[in-house]
Amino acid sequence: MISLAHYIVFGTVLFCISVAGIFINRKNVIVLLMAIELMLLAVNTNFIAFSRFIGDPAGQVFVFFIMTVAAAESAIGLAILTLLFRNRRTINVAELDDLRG
Amino acid sequence: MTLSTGILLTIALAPLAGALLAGLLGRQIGRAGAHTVTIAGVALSCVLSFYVLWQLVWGGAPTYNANLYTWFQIGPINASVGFLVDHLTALMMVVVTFVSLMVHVYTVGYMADDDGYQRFFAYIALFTFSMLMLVMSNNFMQLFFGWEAVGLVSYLLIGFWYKRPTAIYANLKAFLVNRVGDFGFVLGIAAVLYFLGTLDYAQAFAHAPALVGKGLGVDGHVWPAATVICVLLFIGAMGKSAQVPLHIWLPDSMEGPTPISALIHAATMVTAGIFMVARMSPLFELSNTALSFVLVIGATTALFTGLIGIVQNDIKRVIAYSTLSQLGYMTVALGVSAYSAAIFHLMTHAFFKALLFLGAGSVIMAMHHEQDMRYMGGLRKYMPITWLTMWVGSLALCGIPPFAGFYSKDAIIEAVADSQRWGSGYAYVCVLAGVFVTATYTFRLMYLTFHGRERFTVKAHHGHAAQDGHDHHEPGVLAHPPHESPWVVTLPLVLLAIPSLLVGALTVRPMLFGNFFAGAISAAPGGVLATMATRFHGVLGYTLDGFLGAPFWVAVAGILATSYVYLVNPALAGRIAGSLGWFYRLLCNKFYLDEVFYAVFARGGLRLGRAFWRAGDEGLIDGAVVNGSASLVERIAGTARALQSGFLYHYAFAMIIGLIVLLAGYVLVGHA
Amino acid sequence: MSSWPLLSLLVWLPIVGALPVLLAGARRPRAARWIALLVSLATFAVSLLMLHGFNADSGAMQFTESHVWIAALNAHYALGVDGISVALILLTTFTTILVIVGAWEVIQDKVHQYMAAMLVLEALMLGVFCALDALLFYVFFEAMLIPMFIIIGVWGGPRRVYATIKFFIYTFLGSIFMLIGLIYLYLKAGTFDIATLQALHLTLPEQTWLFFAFLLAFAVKVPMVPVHTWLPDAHVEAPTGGSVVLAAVMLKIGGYGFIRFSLPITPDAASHYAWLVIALSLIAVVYIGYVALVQEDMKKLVAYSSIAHMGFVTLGLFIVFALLRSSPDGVMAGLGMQGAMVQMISHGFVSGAMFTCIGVMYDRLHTRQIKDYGGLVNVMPWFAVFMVFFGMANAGLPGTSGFVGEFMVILASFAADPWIALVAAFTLIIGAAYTLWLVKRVVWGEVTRPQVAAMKDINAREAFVLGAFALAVLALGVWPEPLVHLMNASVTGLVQKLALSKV
Amino acid sequence: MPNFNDILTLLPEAYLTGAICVLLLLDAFVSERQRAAVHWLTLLVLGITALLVISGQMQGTASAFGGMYLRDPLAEILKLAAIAVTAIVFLLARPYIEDRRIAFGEFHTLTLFALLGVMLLVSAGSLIMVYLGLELLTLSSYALVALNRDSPLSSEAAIKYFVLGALSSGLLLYGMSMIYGATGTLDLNAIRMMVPMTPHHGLLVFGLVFLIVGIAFKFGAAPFHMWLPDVYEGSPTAVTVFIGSAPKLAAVGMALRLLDMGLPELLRDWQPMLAVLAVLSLAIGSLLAIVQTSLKRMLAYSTIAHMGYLFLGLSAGTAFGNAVAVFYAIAYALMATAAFGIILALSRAGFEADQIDDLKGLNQRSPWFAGLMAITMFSLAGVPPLFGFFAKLLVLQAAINAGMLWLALVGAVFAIIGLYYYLRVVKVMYFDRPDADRVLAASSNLPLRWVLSVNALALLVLGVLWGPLFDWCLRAFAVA
Repeated sequence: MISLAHYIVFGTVLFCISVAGIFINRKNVIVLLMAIELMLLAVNTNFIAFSRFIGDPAGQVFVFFIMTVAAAESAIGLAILTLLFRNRRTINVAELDDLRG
Repeated sequence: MTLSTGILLTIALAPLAGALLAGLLGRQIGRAGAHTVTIAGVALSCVLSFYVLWQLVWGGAPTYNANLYTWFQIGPINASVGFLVDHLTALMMVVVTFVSLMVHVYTVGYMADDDGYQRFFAYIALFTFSMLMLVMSNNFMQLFFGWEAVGLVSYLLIGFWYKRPTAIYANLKAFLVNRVGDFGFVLGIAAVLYFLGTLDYAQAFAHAPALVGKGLGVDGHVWPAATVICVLLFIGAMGKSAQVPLHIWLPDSMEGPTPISALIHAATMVTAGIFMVARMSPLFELSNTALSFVLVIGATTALFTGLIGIVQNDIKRVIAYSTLSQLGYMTVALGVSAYSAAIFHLMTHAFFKALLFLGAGSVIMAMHHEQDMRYMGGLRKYMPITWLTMWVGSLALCGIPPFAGFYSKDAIIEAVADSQRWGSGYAYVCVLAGVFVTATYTFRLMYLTFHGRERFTVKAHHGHAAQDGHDHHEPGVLAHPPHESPWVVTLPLVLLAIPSLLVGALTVRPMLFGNFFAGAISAAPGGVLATMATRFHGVLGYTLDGFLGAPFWVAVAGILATSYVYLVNPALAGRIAGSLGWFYRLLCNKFYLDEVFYAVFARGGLRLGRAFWRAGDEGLIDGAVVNGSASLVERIAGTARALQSGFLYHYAFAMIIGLIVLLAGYVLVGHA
Repeated sequence: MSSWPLLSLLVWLPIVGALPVLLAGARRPRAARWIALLVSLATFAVSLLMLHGFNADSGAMQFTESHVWIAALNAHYALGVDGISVALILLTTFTTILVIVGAWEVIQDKVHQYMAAMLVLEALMLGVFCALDALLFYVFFEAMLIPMFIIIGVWGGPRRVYATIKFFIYTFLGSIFMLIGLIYLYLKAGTFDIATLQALHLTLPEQTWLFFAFLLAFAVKVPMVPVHTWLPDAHVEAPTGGSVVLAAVMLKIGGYGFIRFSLPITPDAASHYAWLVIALSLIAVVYIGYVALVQEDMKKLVAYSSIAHMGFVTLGLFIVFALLRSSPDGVMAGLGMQGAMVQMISHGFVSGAMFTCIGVMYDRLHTRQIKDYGGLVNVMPWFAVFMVFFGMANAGLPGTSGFVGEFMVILASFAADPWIALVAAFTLIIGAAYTLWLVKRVVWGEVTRPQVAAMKDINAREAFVLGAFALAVLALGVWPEPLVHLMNASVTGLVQKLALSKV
Repeated sequence: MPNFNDILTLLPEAYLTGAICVLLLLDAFVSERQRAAVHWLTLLVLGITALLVISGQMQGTASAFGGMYLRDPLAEILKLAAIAVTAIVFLLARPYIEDRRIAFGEFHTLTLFALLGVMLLVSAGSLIMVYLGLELLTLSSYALVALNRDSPLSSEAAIKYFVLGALSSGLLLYGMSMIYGATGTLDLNAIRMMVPMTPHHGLLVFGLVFLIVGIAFKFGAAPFHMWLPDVYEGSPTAVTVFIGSAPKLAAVGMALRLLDMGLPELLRDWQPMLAVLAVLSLAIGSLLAIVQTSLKRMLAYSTIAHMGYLFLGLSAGTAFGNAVAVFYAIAYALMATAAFGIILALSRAGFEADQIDDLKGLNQRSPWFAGLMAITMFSLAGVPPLFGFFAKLLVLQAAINAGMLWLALVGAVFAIIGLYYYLRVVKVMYFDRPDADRVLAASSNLPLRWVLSVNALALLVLGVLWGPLFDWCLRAFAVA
């Protein structure tokens, strides 16, 4: 029998992986987008688990919203990405430091 | 009959009016206008002063004491401007206005070819006003007013020839040294207010007995109030009346035109200190300590400044040092509570010293502003009036009976002899030796100036017109032979010679042994003068006794010695100087006081100031704290800036760190 | 008591008047000058009107107005004056006229902005002296920095930027902590009304930190050692008019602040730490005196002498407590405080005049170095008369206003402790030394440099300005009673307040 | 079940949504020349929305959709302020947008969408609404930042903003999930009820930390501020004006909804966190602003410092403190629009007046704008009698009132440091001579000049008459 704790731990692990992905990765912006998706997944897991164990559907409704927004988010993200590539011919995170100081 | 405020006001304000006219409208009214208005003003107040004196002495008018207007009033503390006119005041008024008038007249001739003619008359008239305010004051505040006002005028007059570096150095020095005295004087006034609760003479003197028992606890032991007050006040007197060690300004003040030396630095201003102490006699009587202090200072001044006078070659400086010495005598008199004697000597001295200075001025004019006696000699046949009058002055100065100086000076010496006060022994030696010294430098001056062979040559072709200034020509060479001065110069000499001759004999009885100063001056019963009065049997007897007294013979000794050196065997002087070289040098360098003071206070002060400025203001406060902290902030900012690296992962990392820190904080601190 | 808002008129007239001056624009400098002059004259007239209507026998606030300003904070637009403020207000309006006349041809660049800034500055300073509400006071107190900042920065000398920013930050530093103190008081009292705050009971610890918060603010303004270093820089760089206002009025606001806030609100802490302020004041007299002695820049010298003279103000204010202990009748205390006040007014005239003199010289030779001058009396006799006169006033010569305050303070401080009086009286020597040495080097002597020989004597305008100052100095010096009487009731009232402890 | 009343309650937002769609269509069809029409139409829409907000509030406080949407005075204030700011932005931005050929319609519609997000966020009654409002706002902001298609800097700023924003909303969501887990509800009021009785207090505070991070990011409070300077500098100034002003209002709303409405019971937990963030923001903002040469970047750091002050009010956790926070946000928004507005007014095609040195000698060139900028700078510095001073006064008071004297003192110290860089701008404008090569000319666009003048002078006028505004804020929290 899988308890709530398992889900939470699972969610937490996912979350940590995604966070790590965001600031350890120094190469590619795409990976950042993926990490963000992963983070939202972690959150969703939490919500579903909680709502299931509390027995309150609102949490799952929230998840739908989150997924929708995530879709829009990645759409915009990719758009910005293409823009970036068009302007700078690179999507290497390590080269994005014209704005600093 | 009583004194009218109107008259007193006129006496004070007439010179002021003259001064303002001559000063502000000088260009409009011209030279003649300037001297007319000022002389008119001073003459008016002189006449009225005599009238006031007459009213008081013979008219039996009561003492006048009233406030004119309130200067400030805070609770019971009142500071006003007002007049206190009693015999003492009236006497001073007469002396001041008379000498001042003489000097005014004399100036017409002396300054005839000076550009600052109007300015000069404005100054001396202003001085007369200030001096009158000083002596007529009825409270300490106004006393200080006059005190500083005469100081200001003296500053302006010493620096009258403002192009001379020496002159503007001398006037600064004079003002600052006087300020040292005023420093004590102000504290003295503060002490008076603190202990007696008033600034008004009458009230202060009325409360004076209350001082006994009061005191000022200063780190451990308690100073009697009276002593504190009197010593502080006397420090003021030391500045103004040029007592050792604050005397150094007076000789330099000779940079001013000679009439000033006569009026301010001989007859009137420098005696303000003496007058003040006499005025404060009710207070000084309460403190033997203070009086001993006065006594010792005076005695020292009397002897040692006189010694310096012997070696001076500048005719004016000799007289200046003799003034210092005489002021010392007056101070000694004060110190033995013979206030009347001091005032008496003040008066006689005013006449004969003014006479000497004006005579010297006349000589200087004749010598084309050559002041060095080594280039004079044998002038008596060129300028007989000056010569005769100056002899009168000199004999008076030496205290030869029956000249005026004799009565006053002899009284002082006798008083010192009788006095039992601590320090009177030392004082007696000093004043007696002083007599010898006085005779020496006086006769030396007379001989060098008027007698012996002429030590100057006359070169007529020497371009007189070319000499713009007065003192640029080579020493001892005159454009044309010396001649007697015009009447405006000689008249004052004569008019001053008369009192120098007679005033002593005429007034010795009332002033010294009579009750002329009753009410004005209070000496403790059983004072020296009282005992002397018992011995007094008429002026004639007193005069004849003088010939038997020690002072006379000391003076004669001095005279004989000097006469031998300068008339019979002139070479001797140099040999004497050589034989006691170190002492001679000591005298020539005025005991090195000037050098010491200059090094310590002037240069030391500057060095201190620079140290404070560089180290304190610029170094510590501005450098370290103010700009230091600013640059520190800049540096921190510079380093913090590096954190904003521009790299996404650093930003993200920072956020995570922040998150973790908050979490950790929550875990560690817990939710209270 | 006039029914119509005289004080509001006084405060707002210059601000409103500044608008047409600004609108005159850079094109029409003459218009700007004349309008500014008229406005300042009108303001002066209003202040005279106030003086006329003022009842000097009462220490109470007069001409009071009060309107709710911020209901939420219970802050009021409350104005009123007592004898002390009246004196300072007159000083302000009087000086402003002379400053505007003094700048007449001197300021050529952006005349309209200069004149407008001066008028606004005047208004704000008047506001400070009128405000009865702490918040209102603070607003005026701080806002004043802006026009001064601009005046120094735009029309100042070569290092003006450093000087003006230093000035602004220094002062701001002081006042921000005062603001916190005021907020604290507000939270305790529920109002910003100064009278209420003065009546408020505070424990000694509270008073102590409040006292230091205020001390910082006002000590910077006065300025007291060791937070004085902004003043010399500000003065040296400021245009003449700026220096005059700064020295004549702005510094007084520090002393005024002590009188309105530090002393009455935190009397116990003040008496507890009076020794500190007194010590700093004496340091100011001696230490700063020596520093002034060695200055080579005339303005710096006079600036330092200002610090030394303001030392007498703080001394006179804080000697009060010792005097109240020694003689509870408060007579001596009154004398000391009066001395401080008279010293403030007098210093306003004297320093203003000194800076004007320096300005006159600067306009001709464009240098403030003492060594560049010498023998001015030969070429500028009338100027020399004024210079010597004001020099004597600065040295505290009796007969000039400079003497009165110092005399009173010395008299009072002797009663507190002869040693204090001893050190304070040292100013007689050192003050005369640096002032007259300056006079000696600048005025007396032979003309050495050809540039100096070419200098013209003062013109009518300058003569007017200097003459006005001279009259004020002389009048105050010969007959201070009117001024003393004007402030007496208020001062006595304050002293009585200080006599009773709050804790 | 949602009924018609709910729709009515939602009317302003509903209307705005509809209007935006219409404007989108219009923009697709109108020609270049009719742009102006769209512009003014947009302003009209804003006006109507504002009226709807007011009229709605007149019917009193209400909630819709089962408490998910709230209509209360707080929401009203923030919405009206946001609308006003947006209007100002449109008027200021127009010449800039046109000069640079930035997609005109998109700018307007995206901004309106962002505004819509703000409005939803500030009247959110449930975590879902908070999230949706926030995302609507941020997503459109990302797009806005990238609006200048050909600028490498814009796109870099956009990607940074996007990634970090996504990260922060992820953190926020994670926190929400924890709250949800602890209380079992998404409704804020319900959460407040549940907090005392929940057994999982630890979980609750754990989530709280994440919420705080999300809030702090939105404010741009250190150390979650990193995105802010880059985005301010990188994005087109027209967009910077908006991002610099309206979202701060939204952030205040969000913070108040989550903390004050949802978790007041945890005050003792979040107060110290906010205090710490406040100090950090003050320090980093003030210090780094000193060393900036770019005006936009300097203003960005000054924003961070100001958010620190805002936190002073927020962390008080009292009704007064909240009112002060709102007041401060409004004040700051006004000052920001004025400050960036000057840059807009001085920029021309091919020249961005975004360096501090670009303002050299502005007083010679155009004294009027120099005066406006001076007013704005002194106001930002908090010098009386300007608006900014009273805002600072109030936050300090709130902090002291909440017994955090030390925090007030810190605030005071950094006010002094802050003063320095504002003075530097004034110094450049007034004391420096203009450079020959850089010819400054203020824009001739009349609406811009007028709006800017009114905006800056408002800082002066409100400095004297800010009482009513503050009373309004106080009433939103049912005090006074």
